[in-house]
Amino acid sequence: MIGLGHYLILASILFSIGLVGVIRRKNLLMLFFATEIMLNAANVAFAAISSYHHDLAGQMFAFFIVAVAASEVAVGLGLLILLYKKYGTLDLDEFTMMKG
Amino acid sequence: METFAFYFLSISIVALFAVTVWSRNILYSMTSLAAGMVLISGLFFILGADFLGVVQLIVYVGAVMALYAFGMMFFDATGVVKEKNAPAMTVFILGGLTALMLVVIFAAPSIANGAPAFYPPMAGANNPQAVGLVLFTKYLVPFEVAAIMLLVAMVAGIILAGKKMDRSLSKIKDAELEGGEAKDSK
Amino acid sequence: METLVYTALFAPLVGSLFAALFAMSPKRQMTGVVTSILLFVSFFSSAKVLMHVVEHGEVHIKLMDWIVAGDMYIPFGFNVDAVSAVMMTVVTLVSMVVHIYSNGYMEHDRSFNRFFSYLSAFVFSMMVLVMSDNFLGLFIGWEGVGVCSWLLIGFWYHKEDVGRDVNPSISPSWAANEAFIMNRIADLGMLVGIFLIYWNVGSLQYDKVFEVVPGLDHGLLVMIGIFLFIGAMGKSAQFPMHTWLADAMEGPTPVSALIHAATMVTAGVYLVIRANPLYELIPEVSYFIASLGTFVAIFAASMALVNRDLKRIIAYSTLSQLGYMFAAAGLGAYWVALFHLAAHAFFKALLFLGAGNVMHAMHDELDIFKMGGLKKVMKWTYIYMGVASLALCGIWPLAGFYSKDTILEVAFNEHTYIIWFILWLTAGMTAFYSFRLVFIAFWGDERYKKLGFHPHEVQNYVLWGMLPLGILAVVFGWHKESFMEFVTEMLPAYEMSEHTHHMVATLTVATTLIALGGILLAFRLYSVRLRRDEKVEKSKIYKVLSNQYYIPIFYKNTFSEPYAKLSEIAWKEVDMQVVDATVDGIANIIEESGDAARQAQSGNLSDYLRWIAIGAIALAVLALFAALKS
Amino acid sequence: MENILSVLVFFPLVAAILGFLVGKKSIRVYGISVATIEFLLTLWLWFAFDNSNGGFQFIEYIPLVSEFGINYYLGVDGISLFIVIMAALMTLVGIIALNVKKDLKNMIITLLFLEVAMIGVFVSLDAIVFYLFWEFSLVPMLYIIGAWGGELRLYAAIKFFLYTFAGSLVMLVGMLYMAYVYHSVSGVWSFAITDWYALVLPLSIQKWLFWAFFLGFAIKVPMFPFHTWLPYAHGQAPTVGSVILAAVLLKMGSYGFVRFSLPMFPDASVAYITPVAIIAIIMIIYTAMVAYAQKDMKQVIAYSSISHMGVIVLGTFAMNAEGISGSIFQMLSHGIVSGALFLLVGVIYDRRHTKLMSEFGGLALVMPKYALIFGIMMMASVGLPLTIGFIGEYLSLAGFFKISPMLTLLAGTSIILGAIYMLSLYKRSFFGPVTNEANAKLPDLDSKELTALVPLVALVVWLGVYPKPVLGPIDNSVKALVTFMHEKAQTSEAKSVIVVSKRTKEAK
Amino acid sequence: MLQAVDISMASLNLITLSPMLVIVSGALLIMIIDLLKKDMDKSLFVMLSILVLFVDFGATLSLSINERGFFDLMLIDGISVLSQLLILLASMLFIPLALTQKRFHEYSYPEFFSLFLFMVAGFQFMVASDNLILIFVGLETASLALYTLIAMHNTPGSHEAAIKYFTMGAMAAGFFVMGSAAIYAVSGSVELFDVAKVLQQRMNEAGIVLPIIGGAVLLLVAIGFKVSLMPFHMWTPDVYEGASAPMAGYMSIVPKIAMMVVAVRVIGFYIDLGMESVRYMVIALAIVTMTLANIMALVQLDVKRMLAYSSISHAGFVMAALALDTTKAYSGIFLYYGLFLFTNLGAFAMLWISRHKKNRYHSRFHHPYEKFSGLISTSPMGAVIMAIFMLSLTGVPPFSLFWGKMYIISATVDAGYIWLAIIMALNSAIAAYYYLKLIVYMFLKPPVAGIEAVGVNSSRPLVVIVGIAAFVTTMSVFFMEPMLTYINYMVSVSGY
Repeated sequence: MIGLGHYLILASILFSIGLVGVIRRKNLLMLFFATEIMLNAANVAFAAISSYHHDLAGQMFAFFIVAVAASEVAVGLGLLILLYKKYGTLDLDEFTMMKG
Repeated sequence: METFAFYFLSISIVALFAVTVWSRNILYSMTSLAAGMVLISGLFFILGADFLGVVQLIVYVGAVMALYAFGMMFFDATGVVKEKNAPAMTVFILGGLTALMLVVIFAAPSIANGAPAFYPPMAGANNPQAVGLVLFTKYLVPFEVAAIMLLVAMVAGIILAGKKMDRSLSKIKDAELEGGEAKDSK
Repeated sequence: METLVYTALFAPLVGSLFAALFAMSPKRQMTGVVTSILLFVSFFSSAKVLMHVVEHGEVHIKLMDWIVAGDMYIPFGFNVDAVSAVMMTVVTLVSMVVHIYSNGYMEHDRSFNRFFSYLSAFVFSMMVLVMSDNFLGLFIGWEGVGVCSWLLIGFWYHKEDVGRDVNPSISPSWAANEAFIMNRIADLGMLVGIFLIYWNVGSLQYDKVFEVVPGLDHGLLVMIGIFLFIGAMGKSAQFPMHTWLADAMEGPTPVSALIHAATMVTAGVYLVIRANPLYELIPEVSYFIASLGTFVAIFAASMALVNRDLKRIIAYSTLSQLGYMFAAAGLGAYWVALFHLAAHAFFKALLFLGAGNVMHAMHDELDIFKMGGLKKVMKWTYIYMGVASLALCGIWPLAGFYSKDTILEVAFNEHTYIIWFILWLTAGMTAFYSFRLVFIAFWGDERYKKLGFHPHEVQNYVLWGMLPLGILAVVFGWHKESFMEFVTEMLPAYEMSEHTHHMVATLTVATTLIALGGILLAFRLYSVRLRRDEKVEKSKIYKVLSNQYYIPIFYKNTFSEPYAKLSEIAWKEVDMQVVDATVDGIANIIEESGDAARQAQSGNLSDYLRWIAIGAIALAVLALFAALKS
Repeated sequence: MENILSVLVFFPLVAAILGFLVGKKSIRVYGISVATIEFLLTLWLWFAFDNSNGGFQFIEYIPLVSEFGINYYLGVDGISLFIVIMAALMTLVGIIALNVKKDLKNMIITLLFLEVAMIGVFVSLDAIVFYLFWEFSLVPMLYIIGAWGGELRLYAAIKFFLYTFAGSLVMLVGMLYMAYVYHSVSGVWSFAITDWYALVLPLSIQKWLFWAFFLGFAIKVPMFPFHTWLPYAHGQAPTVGSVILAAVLLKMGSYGFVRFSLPMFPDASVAYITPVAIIAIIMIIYTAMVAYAQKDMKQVIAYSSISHMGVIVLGTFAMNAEGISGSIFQMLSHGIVSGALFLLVGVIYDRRHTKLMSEFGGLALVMPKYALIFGIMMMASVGLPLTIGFIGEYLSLAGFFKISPMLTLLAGTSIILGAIYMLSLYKRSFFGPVTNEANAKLPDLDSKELTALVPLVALVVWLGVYPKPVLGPIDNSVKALVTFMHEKAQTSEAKSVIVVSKRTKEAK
Repeated sequence: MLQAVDISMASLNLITLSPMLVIVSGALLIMIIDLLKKDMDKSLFVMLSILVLFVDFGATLSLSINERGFFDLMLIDGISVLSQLLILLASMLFIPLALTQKRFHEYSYPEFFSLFLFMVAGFQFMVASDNLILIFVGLETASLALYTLIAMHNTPGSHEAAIKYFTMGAMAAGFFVMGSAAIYAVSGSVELFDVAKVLQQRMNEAGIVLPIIGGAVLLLVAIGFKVSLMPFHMWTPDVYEGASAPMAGYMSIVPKIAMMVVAVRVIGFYIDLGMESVRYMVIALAIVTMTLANIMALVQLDVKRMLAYSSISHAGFVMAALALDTTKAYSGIFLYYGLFLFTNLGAFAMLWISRHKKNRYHSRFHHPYEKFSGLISTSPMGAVIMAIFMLSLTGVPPFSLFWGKMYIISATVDAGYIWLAIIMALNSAIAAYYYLKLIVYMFLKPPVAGIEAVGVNSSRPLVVIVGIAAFVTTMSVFFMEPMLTYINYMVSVSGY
């Protein structure tokens, strides 16, 4: 029998994968993929909890997370386009002017 | 059945997302991400969150991935991406520890039992109905805020990707600006 | 009566301030005259006060409150009793003479006005010292005379520092500082004594203190006695704080006469006399005082034996005579000490003033070996110095005979034969070096001629001015009995035992004999010409004596130089390298760690993201530990 | 004029702000006028002051943040009265003697701001208002040192600021804790010092509060080993900066001990007499030695300040009326004397642009008036009787003698060591022949400098001869303070150490 | 069939939404105006925004306290009103800074103003709810707008800043939702008041502590990111440097206030649960933040970057108060931010006034210290005002932040954390150094040769804003009393 725990562990693993991606990726586009994974992990968790608790708030949350993710993509892509147009690269190693 | 579906889906999702994260090819990466998303919606269906599953499919696979694909084309990044990835060791340790942390948090035995349901699905309603009921009563405000957020995102996207950003007024001397545009307030 | 007392006290101050008005302008004879006249006024008043005290007993007046804090109540109060009246008279008399004398002596000095200002200020301080009715008032005068002494020793401050071999006093300003600092060391002792008195008696008024003193713990009294005496040692230049006195001879000679012979240096003796009710109670300290005095007497005399410096010889003799006074005071014969103090003031001042005449004539040359035969050109000076030296040697019927002889009798009477013997021996030495000086300078061949000096006698009014001292040096001793009667109203009378009475004649003869012996020896050696003995001059003892037992060098090596070095270390090594460096070090560590921490802010987004993960994990670990602990 | 204290505080403030509008040419006259009026007002304060009253007078009380117990609460007693007068006087003297060419206007305005802070510190009876002025005083001083200072002026200014700032922040924590304790006992918030006086604290709390306040005060005083900012500050500051720093700002620290530490923590103060006294003695002896090693005239006086402050601290911790009165009197005396000495060094620095003693020699020949005034101040500094310097030093030492004769003996070396470095300074600079050609033609003091210095000389002599008008009110207040401490003390040790003078007892 | 849902309008308490409604309508109005008529002057939008904000301010002020509205979603308690007022105040001060002498890219968009108003609305939602969903959505709305506003400055720095901020924000959002998931998992609710109720009952269950604390850890990451606590602060200096000065100033205040309110709600309830470990975490974060940020600020070459680190340090300082969980501490937070608002915005506005389009003094920085060298002689009033801000940030009385610092330290002392108070005090002393450094440059160093006027970007509105800020900073002592009374009332009435 699959319990809530299973789903939550899956969510944890997905989140970690996303995190790994965020940490390791240097290409901003691919990095954004990883952030989507992180949000999706939360979605899984919420959906599972919601289902096991018979409570809709989790689904609500997941729903809004989806909305947020979509908005983020819009803004993020806008930014990426801006960057690409200006600098012709999306490698974040190139964006290290400000430091210290 | 459910067990099988769960394991199948989760293993697939993990694998796909791993590809997303590790692949050097942006196309593979994106495709596996999209596939993963689709499979996640499968999980939602299993969990009885039909509406969420649909939203996931439409928004993620439909909109988000389309956007990404569009972006990808724009960036002309179909091929292999060269990046100096962070040292594997660091990534592994950090990723592992985070996973451990999360698992410890979420795998606690007491999580599964005992929490009361504050907004149980209405008797007799199917999932979309139930969701709709809650969403348009209790969560109407966030819903509207989300609408604003999407509006913001849209405006932001338009502005950021817009042509007007090509020329930066913040960098051009005012004297040079005088000719082209009307005088700013002063 | 009050008016007289105040006149006596403030006339010198007025004179000083008057002269100070012109301190920075060129010489004005007026300052000298005015101060001298005011000194005469002061003397006159003092004498009248003395009369009054003789007739009506002591006068006690209060001018105003000075320090009032907590239970501390210190007024400017003045108490003129027999002792202070005598001191006042002696001080003003000698001062007056010195003032008159200085008019001539400082004639050509461009700081003429300033000199008189200082000199009168000194007299004022000395008057405060002797007239005050409490210990702190005494301390005012005590420090005041110290400052005036500093000013006057360093009067010719423009002179450069030179090596010890050229001038053992290095320079007037050096000598002045030495004197001041040395005195300060002693003053600390005195202050501690005053504190002890205050916290145990609750008052610093003499009358209250001496009223309470008999009831106090003996150990405490010993402490008070010792600390007060430390103060006295400094002012009266007792061993081991004696070095400054010889160096103080750098000051103008009238200063040496007034301050470093007649008045200030006797302040220590005055203190012991003043505090006699205290010292009566602590015979062991008194005995120590007597022993130290005796030691200083012979110690100083020994250095005088070989010195070639006209003023230093007299300075050592002063030191030696101070030793006599302390011996007397320590043995309980306070009035004798006071008597000797007064007599000494007269003849020693005379001696110094005579020496001043010689210096004046010899253009400030002090080496007696370069003089000789001066009696022909400076007859009156010769006579004055001769009389003063005879008085110093204790030859009948001059003043020194009476006073010094009495001290020897006291020493004998107290059965302290060693003290007596040493003092007796010292009397011989005194006679020798005094007349060595007289014979070398005034007799024999005229060596100065070869050196191109043209000595001449000083102005007549100066010589006249010295006359009172000359007369007193002769006749003062004749009034011993009346003096004793007068002062023993205030001081404990000293009774000789039967045995001593029998021995008086013998003792007198013994003393006179050894004095005469000394004079004869000097006569034999130096009366015809300067006879120098290579062997003696190269002997170790001679060297030790002429180098003042190497004490100044010892002080330099043990105190002043290490102190300077230690100070340097304290500044450069400790303050800069340790204390300040620690402060700066902390600041630097902070700044450097800032630089180090800044490295984390690499500018690379990837690193930033990683830091978030690290932070999350660290927080989790922290939370885990915290949760486990609680 | 019931609210004269407010006038005293705000008059210079308003004057400073108006000063911006005054033309550059007339600014000196403006500054002198303002400082004179302020000084006269302080004298008026003294006139109106009731000498027989040992408590606070001219009290003003306006709630500022009543929610949190912060009130505009002013008052003076004998302890603070004369420091206020001195602060006004030294500002006046400083402005008169001012000899900066650059930005004179800014300098004068800054000095007026500084005057606000200085007077504010000494008249405030609310801890937060006190702290406000205390901290604010740093700012003008920072500017004075930094803008008109010597070569290392920035380093010196920053060091001065940060050091004192750090110390006073810890003190602030102490104050806040004090207020907290007051709140938990009485139920209302109050930062009023008089309220805090009434609070009897357990010894354990007293002890740590004592050290918290101590740190703030000790750095300001400055006590060893927190003193190293001072030589830099003095060494680099312009003359007027040094004058005010030495004369008034340092006094804030020692005043703090009297105003806060003693009456609030009598038991802790008594318990820590020995360590504090040892620090004070280190200050006295060690800094006197360091002063002796200095090559620069100003540094000698700077270090001598530390040494003298050691005596002040010692006197404060004598716990009897003699010592505390003495230490307060010594604050005044040190203020006037060291202020004057710094002015004097400034005089020679203006002429020769160096302060190294080796550059001088024989100045007494060239500048006799200068040498005379310097000599008088030097003698006052080494504590010659009949000058102002003696009374405070004597009383402080006498007071502490009651606590420990041995330590007093050690501390008493100050009169010897002080003479050593001061006389050697005087000898090196003023005595001997004129060796340096540059010194041969130096002009003597001019009328401006004399105007600044002669009143100080007069004061030095007057208060040395007749201190009663000043010492009397001080003593009255101190007696009240000591009696209060005695009654408040809990431990038997403190009861026995804090000595109420007999006359106070009799009066009862 | 489902029965109709019947809800009375009165129970919705729609008034609680009025402030947000006002501002959203305002934003839309601006967009509509832009649609209808192009090329309107930016001053129009500035004034409109101010008006909107003003009406919003009034609406917020007229809210009655301690009401819930809209299915208990909206929470109008004292701190929500208080923080909204602060946010609006800061926004009103911020907006006129658009009226510069020089022209900058972002102000050429009318959308800038509507985005700005949307952002404010987002923040208002964030603070006016204890529902994690609404908080999250509000937060993201505001954040997304903010990223855009930063990028719209359109300089390489601002692009880099936006992307850094955005990416990290996305990651932090992940942490936020995971944290919420953890809370939801143990309590079955995403509404903090329900959560608290449930958890009170469940506290004794074995193993429950782990997810609770875990949730706290995850949420703290997100909170820490937004209020820039170490080590989640890494974006702050870069973003502040890259963004325009007023935006940087704004970011140092408003998002932090908003998130601080969320933190008050979240952490407050944790501490109420008796989770001492959460308290320790917060204290540890606070100490690390204030100390490290301080020492890093010491070595900065650019004033703006220094101010960035300084605002991190201030955040750490305030965060320490959060751990105390006393009314006084919470009041302290708002008092502090209320005062910090004027001072810091004033300081950044001063930087803005001195902004050149080209970097004249340093290849990278717009505001290196050298730029202000000798300002007292070239622009005395500017130097004095900047010095007032710096002294206030240092905590020198009588300038405003002193009172805030004092109050918070006092709260710390009262709560028994004397050691923490001393750390805070010493940190203020360290901080004094870098503020002083600017003062030293302005007052004590000679002007750099060939310097041109520093106040190139100055205009009357900017001067007025700076004047207001300086006035408040200087005269703060006089309105401490009403301010403190009000804040205390508002905080205590909210039950904190």
